[in-house]
Amino acid sequence: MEKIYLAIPLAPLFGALVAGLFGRQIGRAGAHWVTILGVGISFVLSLVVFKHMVIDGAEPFNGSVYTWLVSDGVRFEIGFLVDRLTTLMLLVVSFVSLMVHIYTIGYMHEDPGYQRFFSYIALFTFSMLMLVMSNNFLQLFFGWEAVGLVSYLLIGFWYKRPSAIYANLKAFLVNRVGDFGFLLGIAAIYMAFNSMDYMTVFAAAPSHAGETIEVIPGVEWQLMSVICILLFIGAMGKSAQVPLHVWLPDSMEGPTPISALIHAATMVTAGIFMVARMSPLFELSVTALSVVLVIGAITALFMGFLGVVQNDIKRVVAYSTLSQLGYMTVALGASAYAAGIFHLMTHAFFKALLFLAAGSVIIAMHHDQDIRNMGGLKKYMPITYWTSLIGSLALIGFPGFAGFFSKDAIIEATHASQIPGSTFAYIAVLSSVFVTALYSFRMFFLVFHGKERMDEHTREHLHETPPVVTVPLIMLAIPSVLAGYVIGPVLFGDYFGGAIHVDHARDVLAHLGEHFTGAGGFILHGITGLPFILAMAGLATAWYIYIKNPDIATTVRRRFKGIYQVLVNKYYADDFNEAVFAGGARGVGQLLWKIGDVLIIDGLIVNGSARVVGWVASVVRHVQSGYLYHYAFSMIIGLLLLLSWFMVYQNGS
Amino acid sequence: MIALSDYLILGAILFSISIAGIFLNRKNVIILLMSIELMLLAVNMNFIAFSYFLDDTAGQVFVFFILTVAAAEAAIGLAILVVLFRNRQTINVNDLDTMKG
Amino acid sequence: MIDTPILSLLIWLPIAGGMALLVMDSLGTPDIRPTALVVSIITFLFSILIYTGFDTSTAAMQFSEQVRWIDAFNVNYHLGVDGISMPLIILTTFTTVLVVLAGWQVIREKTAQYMASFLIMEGLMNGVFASLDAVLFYVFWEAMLIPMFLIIGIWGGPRRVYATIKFFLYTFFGSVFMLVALIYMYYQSGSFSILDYHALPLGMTEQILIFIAFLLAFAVKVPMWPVHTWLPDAHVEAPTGGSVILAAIMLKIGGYGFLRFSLPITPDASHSLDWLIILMSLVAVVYIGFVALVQEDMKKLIAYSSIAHMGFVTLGIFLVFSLIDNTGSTQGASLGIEGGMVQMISHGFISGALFLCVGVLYDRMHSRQISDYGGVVNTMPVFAAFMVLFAMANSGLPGTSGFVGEFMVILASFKANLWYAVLAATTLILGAAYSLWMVKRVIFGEVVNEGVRGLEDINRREFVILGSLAAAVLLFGIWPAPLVEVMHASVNNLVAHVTESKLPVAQALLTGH
Amino acid sequence: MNTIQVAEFGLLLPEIFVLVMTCVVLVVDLYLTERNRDVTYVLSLLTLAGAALLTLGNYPSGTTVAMYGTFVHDPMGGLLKLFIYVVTAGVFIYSRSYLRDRGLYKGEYYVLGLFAMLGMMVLVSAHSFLTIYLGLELLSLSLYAMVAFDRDSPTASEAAMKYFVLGALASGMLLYGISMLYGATGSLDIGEVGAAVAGSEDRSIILIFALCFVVAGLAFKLGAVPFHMWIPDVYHGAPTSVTLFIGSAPKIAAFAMLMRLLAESMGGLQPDWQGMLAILAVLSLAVGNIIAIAQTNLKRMLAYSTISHMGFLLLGVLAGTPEGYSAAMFYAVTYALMAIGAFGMIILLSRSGFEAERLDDFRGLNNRSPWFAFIMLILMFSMAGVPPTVGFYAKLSVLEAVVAIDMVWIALVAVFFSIIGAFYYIRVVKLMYFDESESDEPINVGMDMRLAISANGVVVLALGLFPGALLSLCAAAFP
Amino acid sequence: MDFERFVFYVFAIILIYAAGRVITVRNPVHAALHLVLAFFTCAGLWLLLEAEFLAITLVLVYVGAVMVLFLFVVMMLDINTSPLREGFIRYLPVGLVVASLMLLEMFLVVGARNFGAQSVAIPERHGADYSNTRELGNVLYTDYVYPFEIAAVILLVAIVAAIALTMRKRPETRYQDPSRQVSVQPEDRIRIVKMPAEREQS
Repeated sequence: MEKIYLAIPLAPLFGALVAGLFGRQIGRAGAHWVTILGVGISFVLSLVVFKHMVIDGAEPFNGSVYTWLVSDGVRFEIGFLVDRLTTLMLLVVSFVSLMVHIYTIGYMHEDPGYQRFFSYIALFTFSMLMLVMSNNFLQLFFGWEAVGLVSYLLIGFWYKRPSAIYANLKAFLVNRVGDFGFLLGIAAIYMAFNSMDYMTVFAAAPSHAGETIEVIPGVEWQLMSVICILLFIGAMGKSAQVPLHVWLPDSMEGPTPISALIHAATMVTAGIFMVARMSPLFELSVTALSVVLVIGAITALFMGFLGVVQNDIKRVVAYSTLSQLGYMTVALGASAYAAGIFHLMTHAFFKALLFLAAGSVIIAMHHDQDIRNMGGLKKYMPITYWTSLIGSLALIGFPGFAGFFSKDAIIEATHASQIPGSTFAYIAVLSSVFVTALYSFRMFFLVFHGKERMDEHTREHLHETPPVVTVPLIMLAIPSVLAGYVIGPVLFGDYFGGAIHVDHARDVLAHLGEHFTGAGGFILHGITGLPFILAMAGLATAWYIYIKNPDIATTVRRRFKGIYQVLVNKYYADDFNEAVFAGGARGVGQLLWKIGDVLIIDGLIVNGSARVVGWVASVVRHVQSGYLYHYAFSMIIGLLLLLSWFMVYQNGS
Repeated sequence: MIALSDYLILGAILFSISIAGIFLNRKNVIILLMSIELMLLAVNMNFIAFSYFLDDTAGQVFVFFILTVAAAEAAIGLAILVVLFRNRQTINVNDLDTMKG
Repeated sequence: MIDTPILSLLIWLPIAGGMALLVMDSLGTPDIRPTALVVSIITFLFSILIYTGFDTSTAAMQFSEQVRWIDAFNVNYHLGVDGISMPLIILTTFTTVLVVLAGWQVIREKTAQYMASFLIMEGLMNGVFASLDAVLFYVFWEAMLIPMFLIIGIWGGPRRVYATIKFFLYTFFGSVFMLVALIYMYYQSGSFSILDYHALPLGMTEQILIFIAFLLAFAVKVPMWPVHTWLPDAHVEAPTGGSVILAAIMLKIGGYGFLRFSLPITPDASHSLDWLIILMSLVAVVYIGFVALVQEDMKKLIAYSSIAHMGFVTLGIFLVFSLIDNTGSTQGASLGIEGGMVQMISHGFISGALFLCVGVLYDRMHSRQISDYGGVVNTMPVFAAFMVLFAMANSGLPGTSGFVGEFMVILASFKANLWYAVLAATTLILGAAYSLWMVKRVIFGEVVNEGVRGLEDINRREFVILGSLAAAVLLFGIWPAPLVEVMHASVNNLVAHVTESKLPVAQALLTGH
Repeated sequence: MNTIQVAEFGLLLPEIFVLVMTCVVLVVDLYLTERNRDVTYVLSLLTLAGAALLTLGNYPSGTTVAMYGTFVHDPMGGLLKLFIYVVTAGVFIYSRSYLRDRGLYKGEYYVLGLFAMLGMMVLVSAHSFLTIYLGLELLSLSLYAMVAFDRDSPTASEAAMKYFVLGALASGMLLYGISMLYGATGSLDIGEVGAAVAGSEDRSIILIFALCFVVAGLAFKLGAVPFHMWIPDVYHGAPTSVTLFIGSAPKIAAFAMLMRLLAESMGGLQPDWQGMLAILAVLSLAVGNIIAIAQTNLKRMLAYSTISHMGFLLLGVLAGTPEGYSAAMFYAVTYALMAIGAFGMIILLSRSGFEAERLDDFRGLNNRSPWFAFIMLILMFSMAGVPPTVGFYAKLSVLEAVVAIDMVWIALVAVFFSIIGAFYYIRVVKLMYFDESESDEPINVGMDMRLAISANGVVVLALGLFPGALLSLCAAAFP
Repeated sequence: MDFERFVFYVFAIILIYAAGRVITVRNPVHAALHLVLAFFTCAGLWLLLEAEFLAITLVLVYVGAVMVLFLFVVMMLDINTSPLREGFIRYLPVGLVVASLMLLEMFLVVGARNFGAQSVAIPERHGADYSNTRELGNVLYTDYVYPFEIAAVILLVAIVAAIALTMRKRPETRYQDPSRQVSVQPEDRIRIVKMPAEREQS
């Protein structure tokens, strides 16, 4: 098995290296074949692992590949921890990645950077697999940053676009703010446990639960809270939680397959995965969980609002991603880690589906992404239409679709949770259900129904995208419908086993599981529940505003101009960051440079002292007047002073 | 009788006068040379006085050599003075300031 | 053990080679560059031997050579390496090969003098790292200034004279006080042997004064805030090769000095003044990070980033005492010191590579202003790939060597004090910000002007240079163990040494040790 | 009254030989025409070589006092004499082309030079105040005349006048001091005075009084602040070939005088003169280094640098230990080597009708002649005290001596000012290497000059790499 | 006050007066003459100290040779004396202060406390048969033979230097060259011109 574990990440890496370094030699087809092959192998092997782990019920694997370094008796290893959580992630990642690879053949087929693109996404797959398979914090951070790097490269894939290279820099930097916390979290773990290994740390964690750390003199904080909050800051960056969410909408500057793969299905969920992985630590700090819960709730609700006013098709999906990530985070905060991971999985499928469908629309629209220019595409693009509908229904949590199960579970779990902030979170996620339905179907209706608002030229060329695009759509639509039905074992059964640790008192899923009677029952329960009503209300509102009575949209917009402005400007978060952080940093930099370095250190001290010496020299040299009597006088005075000094000294001593 | 200190004080006075001369004289190099002769005279006075009071000829011998050297010195000094005058047409100390700083 | 005097060879072979170049040039040899390259490569190959022959199990000096040199002062020609100095020597020989290559076409005037300067410098720098006698060390240390002074002054940019004089005087300023300290210890111990100094008992006041003298010398060299302002000037004006050597090796000598002199000789003073070093290091990381952000000149930006990165070196080295105070054990001290050392090696590769990248651009466009560039990737894709890689390494991306040292130091510093780590970790953000913002403005975007449109991608020679550096950066990023391994014994020995107070017991009690 | 043994004259053989040969040169020169003046030149060099052989042939292993206590034959004297020969030979070689270009190539230069050297020899072997005084005057009178040697130069005669007057004033002070010493101890013999001074229980005020005068006279000879005022003007005004001489060998002699007067005859007053020398040294370091920065004339700059170097030399002496004395001796010797090199470079670049004494004349020397630029670079770095040149070890040993007597502060002061000093030395290097030359004229000097100055530079470097032997020699002079 | 003391004071006063005049008079010739006076009185004082030989030497060498040389030069250079006094008054206070301070300190040391009659015994006078000159002569060529030879060299240097500095051949000066006169050959002076015999005019 170890060879298989090793092969899973290495196969895509091999593809990436070949496509990246020898892209010119192997040509375009060579590049996509080698990478697809690599990812395909990963997927197949993931299935093998799934069988081995889940069906055959093998014990989790935990082993080292090689020693990165040893210092001070602490071993920093590269190694794998393969348990059921990992197995699930492996499947999701390799499957979505494979779909995206195939889809890319169609989406990028005219792009000059074809080989480069394949190299990047294969590299991404490798990084993501390393991340989820890691058995230690070091490697976690490795994968963490590596996916960030690839994300950076891919957002800026079209490097000529100013907006793209702005977005990728922003994405990287905002992520770095998260990593700042994450790295400190790892450092804190090193401090407390002297180890990087998950199992060692988890085993030792309970014994450190009561420890405190002096943050500022006199202020003692719970060590575990500090560790968990720091780690969660990392998750906030990667999973785009408020206030580090600002990069994700901008990341849509990257090619659509990237949005699907990285910025919807996999990378952004790394934070969720990480927190789930760290559940033995988070369970030791209610404070940290509370923070997670509240941040998640805020993200879920307020990012949803923004989706309502967006006109760029990909941005709408991006905000929905943000909102859904908020859901997952809420689940984590409520200690319903399994629900979070479950939603992660279903979301991966349907959100990838939605992105790819959006991409399909974009191809058809000749890279026009403004939904105000679309409409009535249903008849031109049936496959895209139907798959989009499936995706949207899954997204809003329509009973029976994958999203329904995971989302309802989260809402229920939040409802059941007792930790501080859970009431707020519950209200937030409920409200968000309405908002989700509203923006999802707003987009859906504007794109596929109603008047055809595109120009003549575009209309003439409208047609369904080729199979290489539509096949992945169909392939993703299937799990978007079906993935939810595994809810029983995953959430309430013993699927995760020891991979996720929940404190018994807070085990809300166990609490829910007591009432669980199977997927059918869950659906029935859902139809009668508040979330369903809200979702339907949202759908209806969307239909009413955008299909039935399109004028109302402008009226509403005019009526609530203030709110609308705030939303259009994304709560001014970007402006704030640009002005305060970016501008502030530049300002501080200028200040320190011009005042600190140039004026004070260099000007005043270094050159200043040089100038003083030079000035003294130019003054003192005039003592050498050229006059003989002055010279003699100096000698005489010298003698006189020697005499006086030493005679006084002699008398004194 | 005259004490040693009397002679030494006389020497000191001569020494001081010559120093004042060197400092005060801002015009004529020759006066400078003469002041130096005075200074040597003061030294000689000391030596001879000590020689007498110590009853030791060494001091007198020293004076003998000082006189010899002083003569040689005067010769060279005056030769330089002559050269200087030929070049500059002046022996004014105030004018000897082409090099300074 | 090998019987050949390999360290002497590493010192004198390049020096002799440099002299030979000058002679050949005066005899009218048309092209001396191949000779220079051969000398540098042979030296590099020899230096590999000290790695392969290195015994990682001992902290003792290896490959030792000792010959009486100046009897009057009991000075010996005493060479030897341990795990602290050995990697630095290899870094030196490696970098020199690249520098010789980098100057291959660019330097058209006084080529022989240029190459000779670098070869002689190589020998002198090896001498600094290998010296176990304080006078020998000081001789190499100061002599190194002369070729560097000439390199910047002759082949440098428009403000080269200001820069090189500033460089010289700054460094000279730092080092003369060290000389007094060395002499003082000679007076105390009757020997100039560094190893004797390690065992020399010194009172607290003496230690403090000696420590400050060393600090002046090494802080200027590193350079630490606030004595860093020579570096941006020197880097900006120096020719590419000069910048590379300066950044890759000369700065390391400061860090090396702290490890070889300050810590073991004055452990108690280091203990009581470690706050100062740590403060200066953190200021370097944060303050300089901000300053780097606003630089308009690529070389200046990289120079400032060097200062910030070297802040990690000094931070890592001086964590040991806070660790003891905070946790009561030295656990983590080796991690910090080794982190600092890894950072030195890694910074050698990365900053060298970045300066070479800027050099590649400068050779083509004759401008270092960021605003003159934009969209370079369109015309120089291979170069752009390298540049992005090195910028990423500069911002500490895992998988590159730039990450390893910072990671180790941050881990260790968290143990010492949470806030050290917090401030140090800001480099994650700042480092990325200035590195990538520069990349964004230089590499990405539309082609901004005709100059950029006319750029040619790197040639084979440049590819070899950047490629070998990239390989090194990645290798040590993915697998730093071989590098760290050789340091263990020496660093553990050092940690054990510095934790033992040199003060008499009574005094130690009074000062709270 | 005892008589002098013939053997005692054997000890004086070098002096006698030099005197005889000088007279021979004087006479022979009368019969030479301008064209074959080289005979004088060669004879002078032969004199030096012969003196060196004689000195080596009877190299002192211990201290022997001869000539009724007026002469001493000891290792310090022997070694210093050897260096004086070497430096003087360098001076003679460097001067030849310079003198010839300016119509000054006359026998008197060499005769006076040899007399001056004889004066130095007397000085270094003096064992009586009388011989010290006479040696000093023999040296000084010759130098006064040499400064004025270029009779048609207004600056030279002005310099000679200043030198003469101030020199005479300094002699007067020295003599006054000696007279007081004589009065206090009743002897002119250095050994006897030394014993008397050491024997006097209380450091009597008379002795300190005398000491002040003696120190003033010595400080003048060395050029220590505030008795330094003559140095810039004399160095500047004198013909470069004479500056070369004044700036080099007499420093060695001055060191010897310092040793004889302070260390040997007034060793008992060491605490007192230590303080005086400390003041003078610090002042010299400060004034010399600072004013040198403002100079544009290289000769003047080197003059101020001399002042600062003498400050360093004083540090070694004031330590009052054998290590300190040998360090100061090493300093004096190596300084003389560096100084003739540096002034020699000026001569090298000068041509008929052109004095390369402005700093700007060194612009772009590296383009004109890389080798000579390199020599000058070595010399400048050596003066700045940068290894691997001999100047570094000079500073090192001196600093070691003061640190060893727990005067670390003065070592710090010294190194601080040497930073300032480094600035003007590297400015010369800057001019040579970084600036473009004003003329492309090739350097056209005789082979003897080329070889000598090359050897000079190489010796400065080689002594920097292997200073051990010379350091040991100097140490052996002060057992 | 005994006679000796009287003589001492008279001479001392004259000496100080003369020395003072040397540095204050306007005319260098007067200064030189005052210096001569100082030397004379000084010689007188030295006689009191039984240094007869040196007293005579002082008069002979100094007054007879050195001062004559001074006067010679002063007159030869023919210096305009009137503007040479400027600035004297202005610097007088400083000069006086410095000189008096110096004097004060010297008094403190050489005064009666250290060298008075109480501390240094006044020696007995030598008898009439004592010859100061012989005493000096005895030691000069024995104990001091080495310095004596050096002194000779110094004098030689002075000669060489003085000649080298001041002797110059003026092209306009006409002078005889005896060696040329002696070594002259008839051919240099007489040219025998062969002339053809004059042909008688026919």
